[in-house]
Amino acid sequence: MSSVTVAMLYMLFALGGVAVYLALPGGQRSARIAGLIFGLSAIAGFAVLAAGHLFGEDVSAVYFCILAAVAIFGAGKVITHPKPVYSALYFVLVVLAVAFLMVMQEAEFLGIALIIVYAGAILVTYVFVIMLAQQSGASAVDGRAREPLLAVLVGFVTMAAVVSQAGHLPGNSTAMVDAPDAALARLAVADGIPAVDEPGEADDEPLGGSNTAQVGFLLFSQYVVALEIAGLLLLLALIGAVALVMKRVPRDVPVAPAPPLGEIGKEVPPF
Amino acid sequence: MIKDEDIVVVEEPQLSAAERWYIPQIADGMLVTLRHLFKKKLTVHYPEQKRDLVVGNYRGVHRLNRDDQGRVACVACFMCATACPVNCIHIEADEAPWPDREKYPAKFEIDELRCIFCGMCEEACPVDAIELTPVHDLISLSREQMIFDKEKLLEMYDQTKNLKPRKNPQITGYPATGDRREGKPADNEETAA
Amino acid sequence: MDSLTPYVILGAILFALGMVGFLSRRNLIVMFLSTEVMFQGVIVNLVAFGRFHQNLQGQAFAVFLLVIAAVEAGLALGLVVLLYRRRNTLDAEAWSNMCG
Amino acid sequence: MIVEWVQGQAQLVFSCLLALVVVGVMLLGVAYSILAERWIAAWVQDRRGPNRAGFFRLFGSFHFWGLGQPIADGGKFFLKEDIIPDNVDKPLFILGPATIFIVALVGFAVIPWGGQVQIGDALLNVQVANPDIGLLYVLGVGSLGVYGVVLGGYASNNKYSFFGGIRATAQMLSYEIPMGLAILVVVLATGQLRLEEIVLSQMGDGDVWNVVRHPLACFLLVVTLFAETSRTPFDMPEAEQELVGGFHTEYSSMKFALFFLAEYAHMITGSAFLMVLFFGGWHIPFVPGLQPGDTAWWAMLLKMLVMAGKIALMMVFYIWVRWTLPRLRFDQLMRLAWKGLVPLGLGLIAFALGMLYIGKPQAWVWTLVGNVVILATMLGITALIPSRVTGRQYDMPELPPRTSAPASIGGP
Repeated sequence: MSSVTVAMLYMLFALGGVAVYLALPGGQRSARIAGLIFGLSAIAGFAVLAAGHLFGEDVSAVYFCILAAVAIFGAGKVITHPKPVYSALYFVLVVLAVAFLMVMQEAEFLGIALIIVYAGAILVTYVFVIMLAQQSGASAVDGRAREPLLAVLVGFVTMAAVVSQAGHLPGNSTAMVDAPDAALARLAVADGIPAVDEPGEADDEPLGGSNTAQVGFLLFSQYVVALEIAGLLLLLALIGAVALVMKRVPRDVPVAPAPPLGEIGKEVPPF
Repeated sequence: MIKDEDIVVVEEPQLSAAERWYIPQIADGMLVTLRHLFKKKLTVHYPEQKRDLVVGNYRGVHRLNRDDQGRVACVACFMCATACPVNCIHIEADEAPWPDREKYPAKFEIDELRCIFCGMCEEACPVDAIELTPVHDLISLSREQMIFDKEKLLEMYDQTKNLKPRKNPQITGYPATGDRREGKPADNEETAA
Repeated sequence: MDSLTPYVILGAILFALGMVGFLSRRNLIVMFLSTEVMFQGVIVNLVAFGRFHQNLQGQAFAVFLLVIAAVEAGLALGLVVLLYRRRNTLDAEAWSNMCG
Repeated sequence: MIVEWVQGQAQLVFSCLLALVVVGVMLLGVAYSILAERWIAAWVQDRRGPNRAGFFRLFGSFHFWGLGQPIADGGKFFLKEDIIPDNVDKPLFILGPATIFIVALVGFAVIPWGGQVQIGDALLNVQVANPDIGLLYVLGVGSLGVYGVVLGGYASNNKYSFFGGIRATAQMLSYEIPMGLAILVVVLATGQLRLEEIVLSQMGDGDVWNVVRHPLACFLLVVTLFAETSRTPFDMPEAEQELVGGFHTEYSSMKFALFFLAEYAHMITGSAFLMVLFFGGWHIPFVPGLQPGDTAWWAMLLKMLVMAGKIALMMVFYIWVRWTLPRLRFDQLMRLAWKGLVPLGLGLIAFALGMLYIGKPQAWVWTLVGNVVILATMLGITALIPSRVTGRQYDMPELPPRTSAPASIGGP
């Protein structure tokens, strides 16, 4: 990356930071609208930069720009929307965008797994809990952010710090630019894993050479212990979740008594 | 006070393993519905195909009977309008053009939407001129069409006289009593109201 | 598309946005949602690295990440339900008091 | 130049055409399955059902047995007033029906309709898309289906709708697990994720349909499909007697129609999926024209017809079950899923893995024997556990000990 690009990226981050700060719940309506506009322009700037960087490679660059923009927009909405249900739904948007990015990178299995696990199970559970715990739309909890300025500072400085190192990635070293294929082949051999283009020994692969088969082969050959541990972890989490929630917990705070008949429909204080 | 020995402890039936998977019940139910799927249907294709009316004295749409000379049998006595609990009968009487009775209905209207088909008019009629027919498909496109006038009621008689013959055909006229000239229209209206 | 940089930047942005959300929101559920956004950033990076190296280890790691995310969601939501039952609120600041 | 490009992209063009045809036919199929539902409902109840609506008066008083009914219904739905209540969450209220309908439609992209067809020199797949992950795609799309119901229920700002949404979430999450297990059994047996390959694996020499190999898995999939489409006996989310209409209580006009049509679209997708996995898709044994080698255009049409016929049969089964079985209570529903179907699915998976380990995943005689053994084991285990059918025992106080034989049932 040229230094100009990096500088522009930092400027976009600053703009994005201001946007998130303005859009976090608690501010005026006008501030939130300004935050939305700033955020959209920052995303557009990022998309344009990425498009410029990737220009001429192939058509998937366009998809990348669109999907990345959607993912970032969704993530911004997740953290700034005052209603938790909308947060969860925007997160579904993020998951879908990321899943399509996976499919674009020939990781079809992971893309679909993301959709099934995240969008199909985890997020539904989130929505379920939100609906259980918070039936009446936005509450006072979501109306105000906690230390928004510091949070935004920390977050975006982290982002900038990570990105400042992106310039040193091997993908941008001259060796890679000069002979990408050779370098990639060297890396692949060093990893000791059959590359995507050359599937391993045919007799070991009952499922053919699809991405799913290869990931499965890798998981069940090299990472089989880790996989078992992951399964055990899931089981433990299942038991733990059941054990946590099954207990009858005494309430610290008494539930608000039912209002007298005349006051039904008026606002009831939380406790 | 319920005594202990009166308490009947009903044990819940223990289900077998198959029954707890709902399998025999489901199979039974599916067979029942399958049998009904091919059974003869109880309903009929209604407007083309009509069921015989089981109830002979069904109280449907009204009709105004004709006497043996084809005249309207009503003598405009207002008994039916008086008896009507919902005031759906509107009669305007006039001097009868025929010698055997004093009055006849110049106008005879029944609001069939208002009518509750109680049959009181039929009970009240001294000459059995108004009767309820077994006709039950009372339909129209507007409220106005549901106000049956004399012609329509007579037409109902023509349509249904074979279905349900007139109860007492021998009563055809109303015996003239006293001075035929004394009845004033104002009185009639009062009675009708 | 072999260039890694855009993916790394996208991952960083998602991660940082999730972090901002985790730090600044007060609703427990939204805080956990923010951690899931951070997971997304990491997954994007892992898959991009794997693709860059022409192997599948990135994807295998991402599968494990999915497992962790599922575990986290299950336990975290269980905890949220528990905490909500106790205090009748989802506010994280209701628990900032350490007196027990 | 365009012509050459089109020739180069024959599969793409064919897929687009097929997608158009399939979506059109499916929308028509949805409309007519509603008519079929009403007919069968009527016949089961000894009535005649809708038999009036014909096509204008072109043919005198001939009624076409009521075949014009769906068109009339559709017109009615379009013309009704579309009410959005004041207190609803408006964006989500609109998003709900849109989501559920889109999800129901896109699942169709990977269903194989008729093997391959020879057009010119090109050998084309009669399938809109044939990705590596066809099966996973169907699962993924299916798992998104719950959002429509949940959003509709949440956005309506109505207690009953809300309960419907909550129930739908719990139900669909629970039944996705046995569904995944049942599908996994097929994947283990055939070693394929491409739906077309799964169909082909059921028709070689000595091969049989998967339903013969794995009848229990088929049963599991059928049951879970009923639950996923929330059809009776699993129509908890919309239970009329308890929840008015559940998640669609507040909906009217086209939005309600979308919910209504999406239910049938889901059913059609699910039926197609079941047919592909367990009933050989477009294949019927020993019938010429329906074998994988037949690639003439008429064979394609015949295969599509067979597939449609199988789907129609499954739809009739759906409807037949609906008008037979009463609704389960919610705790029974959950218990059936977690204590009945999930262990059954796990047993089937273990068995299929064992068959894979000894290298005979396709030996249908042995899989059949194994299925019988598993069924017997499940029934045996069930028989050992004391029956708690009604759930009433949980909160009952101790009954007084019976002192003497009851005098009479009626009492004084």
